[in-house]
Amino acid sequence: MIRMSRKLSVLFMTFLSIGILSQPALAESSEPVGNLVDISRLTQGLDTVWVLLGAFLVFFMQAGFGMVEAGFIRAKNTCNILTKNFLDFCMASLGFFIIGYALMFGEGNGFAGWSGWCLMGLDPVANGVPLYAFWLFQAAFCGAAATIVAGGMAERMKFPAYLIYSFIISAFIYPIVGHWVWGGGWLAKMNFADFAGSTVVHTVGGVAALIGTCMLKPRVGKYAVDGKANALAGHNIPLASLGVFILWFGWFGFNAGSTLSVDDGSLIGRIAINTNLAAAMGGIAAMVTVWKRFGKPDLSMAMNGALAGLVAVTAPCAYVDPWAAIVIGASAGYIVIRGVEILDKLHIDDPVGAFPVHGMCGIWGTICVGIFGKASLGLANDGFVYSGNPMQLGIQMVGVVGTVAFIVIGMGIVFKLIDMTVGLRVSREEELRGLDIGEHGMEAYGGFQIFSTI
Amino acid sequence: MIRMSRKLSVLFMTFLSIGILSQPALAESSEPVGNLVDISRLTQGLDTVWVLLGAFLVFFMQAGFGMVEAGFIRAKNTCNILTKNFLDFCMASLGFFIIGYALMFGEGNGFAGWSGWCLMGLDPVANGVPLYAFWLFQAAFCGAAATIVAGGMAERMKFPAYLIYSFIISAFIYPIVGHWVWGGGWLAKMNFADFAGSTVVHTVGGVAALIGTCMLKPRVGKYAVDGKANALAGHNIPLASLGVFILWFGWFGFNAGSTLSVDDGSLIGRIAINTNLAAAMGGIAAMVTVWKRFGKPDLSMAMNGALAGLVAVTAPCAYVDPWAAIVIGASAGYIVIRGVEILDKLHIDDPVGAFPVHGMCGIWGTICVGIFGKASLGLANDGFVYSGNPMQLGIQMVGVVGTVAFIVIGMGIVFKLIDMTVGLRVSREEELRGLDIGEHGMEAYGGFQIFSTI
Amino acid sequence: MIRMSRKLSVLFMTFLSIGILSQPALAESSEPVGNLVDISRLTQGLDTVWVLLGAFLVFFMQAGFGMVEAGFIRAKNTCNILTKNFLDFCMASLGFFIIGYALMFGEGNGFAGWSGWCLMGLDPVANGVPLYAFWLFQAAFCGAAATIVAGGMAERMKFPAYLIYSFIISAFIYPIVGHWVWGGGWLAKMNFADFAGSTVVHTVGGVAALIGTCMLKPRVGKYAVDGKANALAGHNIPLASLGVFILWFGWFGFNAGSTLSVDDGSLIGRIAINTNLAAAMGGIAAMVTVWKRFGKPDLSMAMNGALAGLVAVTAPCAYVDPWAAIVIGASAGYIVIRGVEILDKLHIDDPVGAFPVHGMCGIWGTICVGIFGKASLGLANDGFVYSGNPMQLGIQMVGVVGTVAFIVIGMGIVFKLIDMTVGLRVSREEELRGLDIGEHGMEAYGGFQIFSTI
Amino acid sequence: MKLVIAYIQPHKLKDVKQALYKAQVTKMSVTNALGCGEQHGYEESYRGIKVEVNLLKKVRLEIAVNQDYLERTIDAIIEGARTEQIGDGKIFVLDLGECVRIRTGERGHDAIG
Amino acid sequence: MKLVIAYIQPHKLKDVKQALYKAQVTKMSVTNALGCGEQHGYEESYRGIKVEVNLLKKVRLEIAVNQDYLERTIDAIIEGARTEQIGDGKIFVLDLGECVRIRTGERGHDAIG
Amino acid sequence: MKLVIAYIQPHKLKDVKQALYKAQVTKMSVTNALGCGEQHGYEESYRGIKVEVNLLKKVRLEIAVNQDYLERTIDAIIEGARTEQIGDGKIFVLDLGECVRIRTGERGHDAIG
Ligand SMILES: Nc1ncnc2c1ncn2[C@@H]1O[C@H](COP(=O)(O)OP(=O)(O)O)[C@@H](O)[C@H]1O
Ligand SMILES: Nc1ncnc2c1ncn2[C@@H]1O[C@H](COP(=O)(O)OP(=O)(O)O)[C@@H](O)[C@H]1O
Ligand SMILES: Nc1ncnc2c1ncn2[C@@H]1O[C@H](COP(=O)(O)OP(=O)(O)O)[C@@H](O)[C@H]1O
Repeated sequence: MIRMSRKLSVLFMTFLSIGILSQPALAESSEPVGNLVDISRLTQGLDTVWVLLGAFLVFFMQAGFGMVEAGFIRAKNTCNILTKNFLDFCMASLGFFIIGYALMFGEGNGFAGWSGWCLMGLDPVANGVPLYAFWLFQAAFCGAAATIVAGGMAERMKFPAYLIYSFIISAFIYPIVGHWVWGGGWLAKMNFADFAGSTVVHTVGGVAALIGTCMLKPRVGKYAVDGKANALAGHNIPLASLGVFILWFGWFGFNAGSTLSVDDGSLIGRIAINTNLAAAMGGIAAMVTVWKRFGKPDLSMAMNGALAGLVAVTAPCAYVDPWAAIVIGASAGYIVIRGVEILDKLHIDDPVGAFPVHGMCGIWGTICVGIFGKASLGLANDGFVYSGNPMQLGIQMVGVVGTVAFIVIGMGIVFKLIDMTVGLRVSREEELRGLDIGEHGMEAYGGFQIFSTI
Repeated sequence: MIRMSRKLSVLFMTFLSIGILSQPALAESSEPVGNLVDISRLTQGLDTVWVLLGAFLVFFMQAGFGMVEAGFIRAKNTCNILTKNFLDFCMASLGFFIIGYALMFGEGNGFAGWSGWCLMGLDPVANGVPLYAFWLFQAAFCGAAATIVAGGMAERMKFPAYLIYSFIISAFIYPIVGHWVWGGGWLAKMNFADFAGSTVVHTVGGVAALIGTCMLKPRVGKYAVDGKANALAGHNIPLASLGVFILWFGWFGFNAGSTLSVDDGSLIGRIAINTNLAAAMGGIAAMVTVWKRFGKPDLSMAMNGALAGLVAVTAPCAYVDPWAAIVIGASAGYIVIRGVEILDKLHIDDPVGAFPVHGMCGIWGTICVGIFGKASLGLANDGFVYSGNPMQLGIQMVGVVGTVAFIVIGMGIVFKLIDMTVGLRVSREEELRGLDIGEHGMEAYGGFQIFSTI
Repeated sequence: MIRMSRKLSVLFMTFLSIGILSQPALAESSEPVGNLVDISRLTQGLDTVWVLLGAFLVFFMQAGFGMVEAGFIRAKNTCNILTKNFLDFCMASLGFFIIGYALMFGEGNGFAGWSGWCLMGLDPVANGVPLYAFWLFQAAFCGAAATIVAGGMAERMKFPAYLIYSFIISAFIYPIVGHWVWGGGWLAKMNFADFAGSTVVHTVGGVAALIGTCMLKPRVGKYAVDGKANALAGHNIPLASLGVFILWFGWFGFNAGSTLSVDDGSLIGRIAINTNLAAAMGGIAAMVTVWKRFGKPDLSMAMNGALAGLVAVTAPCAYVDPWAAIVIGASAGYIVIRGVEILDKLHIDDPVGAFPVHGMCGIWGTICVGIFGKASLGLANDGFVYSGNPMQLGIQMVGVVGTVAFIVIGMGIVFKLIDMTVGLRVSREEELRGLDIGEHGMEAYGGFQIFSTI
Repeated sequence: MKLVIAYIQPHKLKDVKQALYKAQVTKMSVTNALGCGEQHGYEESYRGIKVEVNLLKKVRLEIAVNQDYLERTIDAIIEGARTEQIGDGKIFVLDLGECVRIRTGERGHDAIG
Repeated sequence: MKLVIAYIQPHKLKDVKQALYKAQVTKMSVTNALGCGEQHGYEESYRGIKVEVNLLKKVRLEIAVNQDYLERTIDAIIEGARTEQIGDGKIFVLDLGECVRIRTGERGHDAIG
Repeated sequence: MKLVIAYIQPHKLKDVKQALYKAQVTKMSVTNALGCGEQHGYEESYRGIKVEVNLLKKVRLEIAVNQDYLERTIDAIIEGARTEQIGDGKIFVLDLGECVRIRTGERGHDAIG
């Protein structure tokens, strides 16, 4: 600012000195120039503040993920999951800086970008905000996608394996899908719409978690010989509940920040209300469902419901009206409960419900764009309920199928390779004693008396 | 935005090229118009960012309330209070969307509004910001008022009863008082001033909590047969302390966000410093008081003191000078300690001090407007210390009396009806075993060895 | 900023008044004036929002410090550290309001300011933002410096002694150093650069912690008679991990907010990415180091590493490129591990690593400005790697030496006096039973079964 | 000398302690225990999975007494803990061969009290 | 009457309980314990300091039985807890002088079950 | 065979363990306990209400030994735990009827060590 207005005044002086009385036009015109410049600078400044606020909030979601995942598992594996959650963000920051950003937003083909390694040689302004601010916002997203997997593979995955995985997903896998949708890739070209990442972030993370948890096999003691499922209850529900609030809080930045610009505020206002209504309805619907099906209002499930609603509304948040957000959230709340049940029936052991929440509801949310989206809100085609035309719906389906296929194959190979090299799963003894001691040589709650009977 | 200003500059270039010297007037005039529009859009954009930031922070206070309430009660009822705290916000979002907003801000009479159900048929801009952003900010306030009650009625209130209560207060009770003060109701018309809600949010919540806890009767074992009070100590002070910090953090949004506009920042700056000073002094005063009266600096009381200071400064934060905020905060810190003592003498069992903090200090803060407020800061009349004129003080009293009376009667009836239908209180057996198991069939700290001897 | 553009418009008026030509000019001219004013108000508004956002985030760091310190010590001293952490912020608010601000930013000499007690008689606008907003931002910094010490002296320092200390440091010690660097003092005059406080906040806090912990002597049982160090393990790693995330989150406000203005966003964007990269690299480097040296990836150390990276990048964040931030963060991550080891060798018992993190890395970060800083980014001289000229490096050294000397002497005297009067350390019995019971007569985890064998 | 071990309902500890004080039994040790007996447990459900909980929270008392204090100790425990409902608990009595007060090294009867 | 005290590996509690049920021993008390025996411990390191941990997590069972139930109780515990690896645990048997059911005041054999 | 039960001050556990190792007593079980004895408690106050706490934190040791190890075990505990201040604790000795090593099924003397 200073520099600018100094330039301005200089300019102004000079033009004063060179006798103004002759050509006033110049004088006045110079003014508007000043204003215009001021205004565009101001606008970019405001947008940057908005994007950075979003980035900070999305970063903070990392804490939310950590607390939810830690709270929902057993005390003896708490340090392990927290270390994973903490380091995958560090890894993501590094990987997305060196390689990821270039693959996602660099000049390239429909499959991947191929320029801007380490952000070098890029225009200092991206999408109307400073490149560095834009990067931070995107990097925080990348971290979120990476950490989702930690929950699904919790309580039995080797720490070194996780480190490798987290670098690969944030440097390669996530950015490629991101390029398809947000980097001008093939999905973007066919008008696939995922406003804030139901597909790019959550489906990617959720499906990766599913693949991983399938390859890891269930935790010791999770399913009895007779096939009956045992509950391996979480050890710290208050922590998990705090985590859910942090996630919800951060999600406002996740969705509303994705506008990348404030404009007159009407769009970010719409996104914020949709985000909130979907989360609230997800929580209510999940509680009602679990209450009816299992006789008790289980908090852990109600919280999963709110997250499900948030995940589902992430893609459509900018394209739908509040009533639609309510429907989307409520349906997601129902889906997640059934999803948890189904996984248990299939003996797929997903300790925190990473796939039902992020995978299933990520897909559902992406599809909802095709159902409830409105062209008047910037979508390519009106959604099914408005147009009766399955056009957009079809496009969304393609996007979902493409992404799921890519992740299943890509992450399948990655996990397989890790398993064959460093190995994915800890020994039975270590698992029984807890990964905190085995992997990190420390305990989460020193001095506390804790039964480790299950 | 970028697009916009690009358009602009293009336009500008052209207009420069087509020799301006010919018809300057036209050219220039068109310019300023463009700027004006830009500026008003920018201003609304900035205000929206501010209001949304406030809304996010106020939403996050929900987590603060949850952690404080959970930390101050016994481990065996933790899931229960967290579920209540979690779901009342969901309920509030729903109730305030469908009914509450219409009653609070709709066109109507001095008692209640009566238009805009489900936000339908409303001007997309409210108070200079997008309607949806404004709604979210208000909905978060509504949730806060609802959740205050959970603490006062903790450890013995039935969960279904709480769900019903929370919908009613957020859909009907709170919005009506809100209409009186902020929706152009009778109190607004008589210049009653409650800048950010000492009355609308905290007195409403605190008094409702008092009514509820009186009707519930004390917890089993709280008062011995000989009338001596027993301490049923909180189970997780670190959690409570975190909660207090989250509340303080969120309160900046609660108070400063209530300006709904940024302008040149001087007002929001004033509110922020007042909020902080009152909280700090509340904490210090409470600690000193409890130290002198009971011989030890009790953290739980010092934290209550900070909250008391925040509650008290909520109404006057925009109308007073920093020195007044210090006085208000300190006095509130003293009041809350004595309040807790008095309730115990009266055998009113308020586990977390919901009434002393939100009720007593909410009332005190509302009155302080009439004492320390300044007309030069936008108040209708100078406060007593400046004018020696009890005018504003009287108005504030009227507002307090009206609100308290309405809540006592309204919530009294609501709780009575709930008690007669689903019932307010759990069975003695369930209370002894803990509501977590009774109501939710789960434990907060699976595996931890916890004495439940009291 | 404000001053500048005000000058501009004034100048503009005058030149208008001295009648340019005549008629049309008047008409148009009124427009630009209006806009200019609008724009400058808007700019100040946006800057205020940014500074307040920063202030809120830095305030929230207080919670982060509390959780980290509490999580890394034993359960029996948890309430004590939390009370210290809670009250030192209250004390800081008070002390920095009455005295501190005047010493730091008042008109005065090179050593200290001497005007504006209780903020009285000051220009309502400071550095282009409202004084009150600016104060809150600075007060939050002051609180951070004060609370760092609590961790280093944890588990054995008397509570009353801590209260006195915290008032003194925030009212006198911190503001004086602050004046040197940010208040136009002697260091500022010689172009010493500490953008966001590696020296002013962290070196001050860290060195004070070192002095304090040296004078307090180690905790009972920390070093065996044979000189072997015992591990007194932290009691709640999840809490500490949450605290680290909160600190990281708040640090974005700490560093980026220190611009005090948004301008076109490019500077705050740069600061944000540097902050994030340094933290991430600090975490990775620390984990690798501890893994190699002790065989296990210790989460508590990895988290210390991230904090170390953040501390180190605080001074240079605005003057360096991302690659430098990576180097700075990584080196800090290594330094902190070795620092913890060295202190243990010297039998200096710093329970949470306050000195290695804030002291050592604060100094390192300050020096890095002289190594990696760029004149093109506003630094007085190019850093060593660019210019091969040790000029700036030398200046930074002087600043470090001056500050360390002042703190060692100043705080040495303060602690000595406190020790001679109220006494610094609790009795052996109290320490064994825990300060929660001894100092506060309460327990942090009522009902929980906790071994207090160490 | 006898060693009395009693399992009681947690919320009864207060009453039992008072009853014991009245009977001049002022020394005891308490530990946190889980017990299953006649009292049937309850069902929890976590994330849709039913859990049959039959280990219920109990408190374990251990009291060393001289022969002549045995009966009054038992009576006091019963007085304090009885609600006549399933789950009240049990008392076990063992012979105590020796008792030593660490502080003084005293042994036997004098060491107990 | 006998009082059986057993220390087992925590994760074996489930199996031991089932084995006991099969042997119609349905009443027991469980506490959380730490034990050190032949099983060597493990090393922790906290902030760069090595910690030798030799007190390992165990579960303590206390079961009062009539003479005729003793052997089957011991057998059941062994059946449930044995893995033939160091750390499996120990069983201790004490003479139980008296047993009282608080609820009814019953004593002796009838009170045990 | 004897079963030695000792209540000591928590912070003395380390010393007691060392003393026991010196006496070649390497096997023991430890539980967390609360105790009230001669040592008077302290007062807490929570939200303005005074609380008289007389159940103090203690650590409970349980050690099965053969007759010939009894005295040295007692001496070792005393050596490690004694501070000659009220609250040092107590040692109780019971006759141990039988001892079984779950891993091998060994019984009696051999099973103890
Ligand atoms: N035979 C036993 N061995 C060990 N503990 C027992 C035994 N019987 C009862 N208990 C303890 O006493 C508690 C109460 O026993 P329970 O049979 O439920 O009481 P009641 O017989 O009064 O109904 C149990 O939870 C258990 O902890
Ligand atoms: N002599 C003893 N006194 C008390 N507890 C013992 C004794 N011997 C073993 N224990 C308990 O049994 C547990 C298992 O003992 P250990 O010797 O490791 O098993 P094993 O003999 O099958 O290898 C120990 O951790 C301890 O809790
Ligand atoms: N008669 C008893 N029965 C059970 N436990 C006892 C008995 N006497 C003492 N203890 C245990 O020993 C601990 C220390 O007893 P105390 O009398 O305070 O020690 P001292 O006799 O050395 O002063 C008590 O806290 C309690 O746990």
